[in-house]
Amino acid sequence: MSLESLQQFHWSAMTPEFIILGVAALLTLLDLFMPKNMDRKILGWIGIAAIFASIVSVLGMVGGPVTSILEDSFRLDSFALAFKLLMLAGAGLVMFLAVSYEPKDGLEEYRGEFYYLFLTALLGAMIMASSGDLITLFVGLELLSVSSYILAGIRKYHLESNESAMKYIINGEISTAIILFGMSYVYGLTGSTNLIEIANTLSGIADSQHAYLLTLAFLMVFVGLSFKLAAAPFHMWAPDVYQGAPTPVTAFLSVVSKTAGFVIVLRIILSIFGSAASLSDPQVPILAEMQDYLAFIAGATMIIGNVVALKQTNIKRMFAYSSIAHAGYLLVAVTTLGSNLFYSIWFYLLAYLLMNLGAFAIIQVVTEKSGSTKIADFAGLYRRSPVLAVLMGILLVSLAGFPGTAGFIGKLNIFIGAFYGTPHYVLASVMIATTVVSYFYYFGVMTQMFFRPASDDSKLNIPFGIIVVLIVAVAGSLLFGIMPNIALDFMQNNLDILADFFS
Amino acid sequence: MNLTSVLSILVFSPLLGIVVLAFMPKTAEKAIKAVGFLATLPALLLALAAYLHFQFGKDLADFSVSAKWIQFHGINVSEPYYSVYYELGLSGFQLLLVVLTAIVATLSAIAAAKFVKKEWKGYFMLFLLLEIGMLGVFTAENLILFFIFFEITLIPTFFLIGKWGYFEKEKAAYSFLIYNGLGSAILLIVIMILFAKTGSTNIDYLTQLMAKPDAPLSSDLKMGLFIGLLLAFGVKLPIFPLHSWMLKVHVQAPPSVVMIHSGILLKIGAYGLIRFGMGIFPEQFETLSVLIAVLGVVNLLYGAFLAFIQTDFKMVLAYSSISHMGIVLIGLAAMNEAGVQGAIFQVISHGLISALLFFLVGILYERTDTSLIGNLGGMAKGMPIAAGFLLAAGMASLGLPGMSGFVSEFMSFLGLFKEMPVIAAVGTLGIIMTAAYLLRAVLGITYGKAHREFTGVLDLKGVEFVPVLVLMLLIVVIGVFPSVLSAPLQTTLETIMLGIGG
Amino acid sequence: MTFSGEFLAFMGLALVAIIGGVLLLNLTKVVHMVVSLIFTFVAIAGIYVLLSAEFVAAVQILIYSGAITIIMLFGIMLTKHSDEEEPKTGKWRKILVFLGIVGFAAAVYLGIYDFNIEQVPTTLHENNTMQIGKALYSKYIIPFELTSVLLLVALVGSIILAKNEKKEADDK
Amino acid sequence: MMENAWLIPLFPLLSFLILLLFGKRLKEASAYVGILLTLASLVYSILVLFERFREPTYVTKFDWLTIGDMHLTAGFEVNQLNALMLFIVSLVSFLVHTYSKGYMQGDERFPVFYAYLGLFTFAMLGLVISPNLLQTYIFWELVGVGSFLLIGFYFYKPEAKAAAKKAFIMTRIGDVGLFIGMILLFWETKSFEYSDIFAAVEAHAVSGTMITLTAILIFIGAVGKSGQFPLHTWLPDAMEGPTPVSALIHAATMVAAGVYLVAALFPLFAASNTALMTIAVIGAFTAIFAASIGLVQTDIKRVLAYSTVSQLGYMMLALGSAGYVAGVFHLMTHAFFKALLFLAAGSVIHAVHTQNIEEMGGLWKKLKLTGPLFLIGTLAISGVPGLSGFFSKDEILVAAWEGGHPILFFLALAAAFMTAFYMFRLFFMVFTGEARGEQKHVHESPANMTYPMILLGVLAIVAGYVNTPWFGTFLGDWLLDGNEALAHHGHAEGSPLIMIAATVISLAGIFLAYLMYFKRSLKRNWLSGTGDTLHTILTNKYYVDEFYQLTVVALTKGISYFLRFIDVFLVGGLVKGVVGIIQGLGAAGSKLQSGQVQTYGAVAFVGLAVLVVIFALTGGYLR
Amino acid sequence: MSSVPASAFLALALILFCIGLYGALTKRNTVIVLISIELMLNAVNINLVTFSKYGLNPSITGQIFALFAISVAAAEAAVGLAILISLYRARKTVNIDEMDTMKN
Repeated sequence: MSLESLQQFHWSAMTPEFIILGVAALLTLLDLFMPKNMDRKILGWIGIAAIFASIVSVLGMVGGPVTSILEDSFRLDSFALAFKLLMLAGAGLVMFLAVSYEPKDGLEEYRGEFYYLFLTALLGAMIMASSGDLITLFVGLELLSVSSYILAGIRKYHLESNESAMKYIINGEISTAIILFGMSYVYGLTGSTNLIEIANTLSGIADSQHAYLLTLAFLMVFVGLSFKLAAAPFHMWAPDVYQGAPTPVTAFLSVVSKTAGFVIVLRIILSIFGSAASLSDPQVPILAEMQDYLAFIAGATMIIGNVVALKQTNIKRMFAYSSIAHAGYLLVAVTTLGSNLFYSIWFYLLAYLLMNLGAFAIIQVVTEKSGSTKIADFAGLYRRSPVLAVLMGILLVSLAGFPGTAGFIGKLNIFIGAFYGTPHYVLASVMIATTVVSYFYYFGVMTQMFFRPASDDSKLNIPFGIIVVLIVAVAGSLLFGIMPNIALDFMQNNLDILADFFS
Repeated sequence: MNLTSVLSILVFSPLLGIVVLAFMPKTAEKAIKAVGFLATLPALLLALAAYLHFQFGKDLADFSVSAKWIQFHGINVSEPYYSVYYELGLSGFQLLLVVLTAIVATLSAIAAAKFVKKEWKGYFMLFLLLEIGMLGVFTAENLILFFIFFEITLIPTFFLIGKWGYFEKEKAAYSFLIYNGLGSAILLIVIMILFAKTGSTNIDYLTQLMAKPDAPLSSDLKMGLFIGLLLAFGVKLPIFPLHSWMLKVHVQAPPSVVMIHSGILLKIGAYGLIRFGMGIFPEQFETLSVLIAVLGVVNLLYGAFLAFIQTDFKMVLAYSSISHMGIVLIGLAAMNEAGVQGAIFQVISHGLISALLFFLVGILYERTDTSLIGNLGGMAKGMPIAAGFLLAAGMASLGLPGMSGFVSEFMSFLGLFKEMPVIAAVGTLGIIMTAAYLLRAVLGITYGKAHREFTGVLDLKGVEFVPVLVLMLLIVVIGVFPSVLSAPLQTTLETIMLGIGG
Repeated sequence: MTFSGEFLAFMGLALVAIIGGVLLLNLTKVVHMVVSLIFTFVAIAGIYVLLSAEFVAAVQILIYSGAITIIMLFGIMLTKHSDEEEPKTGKWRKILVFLGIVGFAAAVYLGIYDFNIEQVPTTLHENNTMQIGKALYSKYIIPFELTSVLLLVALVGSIILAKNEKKEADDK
Repeated sequence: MMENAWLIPLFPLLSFLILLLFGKRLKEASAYVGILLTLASLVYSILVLFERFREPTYVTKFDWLTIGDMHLTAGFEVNQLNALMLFIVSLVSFLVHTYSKGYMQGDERFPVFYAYLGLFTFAMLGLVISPNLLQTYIFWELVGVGSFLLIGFYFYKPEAKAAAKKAFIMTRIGDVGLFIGMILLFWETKSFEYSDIFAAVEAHAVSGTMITLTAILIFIGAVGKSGQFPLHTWLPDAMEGPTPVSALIHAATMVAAGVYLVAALFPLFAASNTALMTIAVIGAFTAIFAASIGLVQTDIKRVLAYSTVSQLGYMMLALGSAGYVAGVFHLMTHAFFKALLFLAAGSVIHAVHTQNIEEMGGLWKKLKLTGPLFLIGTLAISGVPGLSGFFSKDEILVAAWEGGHPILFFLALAAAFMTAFYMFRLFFMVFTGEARGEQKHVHESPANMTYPMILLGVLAIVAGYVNTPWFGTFLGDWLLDGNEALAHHGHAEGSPLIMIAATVISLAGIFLAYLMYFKRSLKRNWLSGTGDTLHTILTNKYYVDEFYQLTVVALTKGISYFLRFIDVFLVGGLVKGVVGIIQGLGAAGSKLQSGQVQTYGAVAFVGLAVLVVIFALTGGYLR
Repeated sequence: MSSVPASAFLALALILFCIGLYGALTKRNTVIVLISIELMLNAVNINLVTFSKYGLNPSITGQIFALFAISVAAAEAAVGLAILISLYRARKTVNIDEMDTMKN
């Protein structure tokens, strides 16, 4: 294969990635050559600009044909586009948080790295979104992970930050090993790393031993990936890491890398194990056979997340558990495999992105001010800054899934999927019951904000970046709560995922 | 003329007040109260207009509005399935409830101006939001819309209780939240199953669909769904043993909120049971009617007996609410015109009576800082007019003829005696107990030796007369000319009876 | 199976690798552990050769036996010298993990103990490096480039995390 | 005339409303409002009565409430009974209104009193012209409220409060019986109209058992209102109310409502001998039972109260023994002389400010007018020949005899004897002998109190002559005219023996009282002797109240506390339990979160291992 | 053709994987934990390389995959060590069970 042959590919399909990559490199250099005392925030703004540019280019590709480069080692389909949009939007908002992040100690001289590591992490995520090849997926995953490890520990003189980084990387590497172990069997049974080839090969095989090994591989890959989703059983790192990492990083982990996790889960699970014949009955794909296991995992995730959150006194830990719980809700959609699977997951991730980032924006403001991350720091927020309190209220209500907010519509989608066709009453009931449990801790924060007297009545000053995030988040949560079809129709009309996912 | 926009305006008119309030300074007490009160008026006027519209023999269907709203993609079924419409409408039954809501809301606003001592701005904004929710619940024409409004009532109520209530307000607020949360959760499951199975949540559509023999739901599933509904609305009503939250709320919440809560929010349960339970699942209702009758009698007696030994007047009223909701169940279980109409009457009349009673309790508490029967007594000396109204309200509540309470009680029992005389006979024991506990409480407060020296003006004065007189008037009018209610109900009843096939 | 040289080689290498691993678990001095692991890594490289993956074997020697073990030793030096690993971690967890591993291993072993796909002759050993190079620079160009980014990130990250400006401040 | 009879109740209602709104301003003047308006309804009802003599029954009704295809109506009916009752009620009410002007003089809640009187009169008048059961029930309850309010008029007196509550609840117990009976009857006959019900009964459209059941249920209502055993205890306590109220409500009108109800529904009862028997037995028993208690009471009003109970028993006995006319007749005469007695008693109390007859005595000279009037009343009730009571009581005895219950007949005689005895005991102790309690400036009551008494006195004498064996049974004929349903329950020509027996009995009673309380030639405890257990039992009214306290009330309380236990521990505990479990799970979960990174990894891997093993065991080869 | 069956290699890989895992989850010294994880990755590589020769339609891909895995592992090892050092600076320990300032 010669240079010409390399040139014949539509590299333009990678424009968004190139933009991010280029700017990341640019930032590195700028950071290197800028005078030390100069404010690095400008780099952050450049990064934001880059993300916007990349969003624009992604939107430009919406509705286009499926482009594949180098036998799907890069693959641009509606699925990729849809989720890249989410990741870019999420990363963009996180960048706004990052720009206005002013921790007490530890981050003075690393602003530059702080910004472009976000970009590289985003790059990894985007690659994960649009690749049809195990190797590329793996590398993308690792790029995301390694960047996140460093980001988590970037407040190097802040013990909690270091510790969270340590815990993150150890668990992360173990999960990587497990995933790879599983993948290696997949490769071994198919002799290929290309998802579609794999699928084709597997649909041919009906050897019981292979089916058995594949199922084991499935379990390994899924459990390994559940690390990225922060889902049971690989969820326990989340609270510690969320608590220790700098708030923007926590936000990034809870939104972008969760999204990436679901992207890769869908890619691998659906395309490989959706077609491989299962042990019990060659007609039934492994995925269907594994549904009970998935249901179990999803249920456990929801219960653990919501129930343990009740006991939390630290706001970031509480949101860690809440994000575990939301992963559980999303897993319900994955488990039930309703025909509206992509709609429900995509929309829910969108809603979750908005409400969670908004919440983290407020958390960042409040915790920076108070210097600690106790829920009690929210006491009397309504006195100190009514607007902030009300906005937080709206976001919490959305997280709790009350009507009029995007969170509610997201849940509706999942429920329709769960009840349509073969209904999953138990799983749905667990979901709804745990949702009710979640009222307790979400409204616990409300109680602090509205009912309790303020510990210190000093007013909070809200940086520009936070304002932007809040406006987008709250407006989005309400808009998609009242007019969900703005999003749903966009997907319906432009991104026919089902059609070009398996081709 | 085109009236389709009327309902939307009616439901969302309080929004105007919210917006105005949002831009008002926290401290402008008078102005805030004024706005809060005025913002309830448009809804009231429109509701009354609608009632007249009906009384002049026009068709209520003129009001119904329907517009495409949400389309859930991904389920490969063609239009109009799996889409939710924005549909509001009025039947006679709904009309009455809307009027009731509007009236009580306005009066509660007056009461709030009287009783709320702090942060009027927040209070009235939440209060108006709550009113939107209630009006929406009664006008919504499909289940999801209903559910949305239903939940919208939850959050303001939580805050109204938790912030403006009495000593144990937060506990009350939480138990309110958790119980109603569970109830609405069950409701949501039921709704989503119906939606996923039938592709629509339009109530009338579902009603017709279920009536068909080839309904897409197995009878077991139907039964399951109906029991779900029973639980969901049983929490709201409340049905024993799902009632403990409501006691806390009645005792801890501020009077103006309790007026709304016991006057209207509890009625959502009854409304749901009648409209969805009976409307969509008539056969299941039929099957369980005996159970429901028993539940009703249990509620009736349980509430009555417990009210008989309460020391706090608020608790007496709380338990009496449970007891009176029992009558609603009794009426429904009869499943004949008399019973159902009686149940509906009870819904309306209890709304008025309890609102009146709780307003008076508020007055009493404000004047004397207690609602313990033991600490009161002989109030008829210090506040004769209030005491008189309290007595009258009590009489209305124990079903004195000539007041609304009697008509509903009478019809409910009339209905049940036809179907299950024995159970009904047991139930009549409740009539005696009601008299016993209400007289015990009311006389304990108003009659006997006065425990205190009365200084200054204790009795009703000024604006306080408005709610008292209006409510009393309505109670008597309904009691004397029940046809003001029964007329609008006939069509609703016919449809329900059609569903029951009785 | 026949007692071919290949077989003997495999046995030896596998034995070394496993012994190295076991020693890792049982030795007390950290340095010894790392050293014992070097044997394992080298043995694995040998296994690669048996599997006609010369290039991978070379990389294995370089990176693992070379780079990684060395930086690990550096790590030990930089942190706490001559650290004794006294087993103090929770008994119950060890047991749990052990049981888990046993179960896991058993289950997987069930899948692989008679794993055989009819073998087709391969040409992997014939200028193995060139094949790899071709593949890397054509088909796997994208992950290859990404890896470079990844390494860059790791580099920068390691630097900023490891290097210590406050030292002077601390000394004063 | 009759087509506007609905106006008659409205006058008092009007007075009620006026006084409610403007009472505070009118003060004493509000008396005139009440008096004038009741006078209006009195005049009107007299006119209606006379018109009814000439013209047939007038009925009219309109739809009140529509239930599906059922139309419940409201309206009014003027038949003989109703017309008569209208007259009696409005008359007594008017007189009491007048009387109260003097009696309630100076009470700060004077207007309220008149307002309540108006309310009651309205309800009572409404009750007696109701053409159907439902309407009857409605006014029936309203009457109860009126009585409740008036009993509790002195709200600050704990006894008054207790009495009012008791009256309401005990009557309500009866009312529930009526309620059930009414509804059952409705589903039997598909109507509340008396006419339809009677028609259905005539046509045997209703099964005999159902008739008996409903009849007895409805009779329970009557028992409650008319203070028949076992629901009689509230009536004596009701004497806590102002005396005019006792005269109006608890002597003349409301307590008679029970009798009226039975009379109005007589065709229904007549269709079931069991029902009739029950009524007769209850009536007779109540008559003797109450009379025996009356023998020993020392509170002037309570004596009268028990005599009322016993007289009502008489009326029930009459109706029960198919003596329709006798019942109604006695209802009328009793209304007059008992009202008279109460008003006189009121005037006595007004004079001496005590109700205890032990502290009275020798008032004959001081109360020149009240004394004789009281004597008239006493003679009348004792059945001394020539006065109204004599004729009506004779009718009843005849009916009891003819009705074929000899035991009941003799019970009635015994009751008559006791009545004569305790009434004269009362008379002698109050008016003869010398003053026992201190009696300062005792004076006769003002005119507006005496005139009503005089009028009633006259009626107490002459009212009997509308229906006598000697001068024609005008009332009876009129009542029965056109009511073939009742025709064969007309009054019977009793043998003169009964009349003589009655006379002798009552004279005997009077003579005994004369010996014991006037001549004192006979020890007061000659009968009970020294160990006067009988006396204690009687003074304690057979311990009925105590019995109720120990059984019914205690039971209710018990159930309540038991239910509270359930409410707190079971219902509440359930919730607490669930919440506790969830909280516990949370605690456990966060305990596991020990900060040990390897634990996290371990959990994850063990989770994987478990899944894998489960699969291997279930889905794998090992099957 | 080969006298050594594929399953033998796979078994070896499995054993090493388990040893690594056990070390990673039980050793106290963080360095050892990191290095144990490297061992796990090595085991994976053995699998990959084995399959690239004995797997279904064998190809070079397995070796490529292994190479990527190795390089990634190297990167992670470096980062891990860096984090360890910065953590050591603050905590003055390399014992992993003493890193529990955040819990519950």
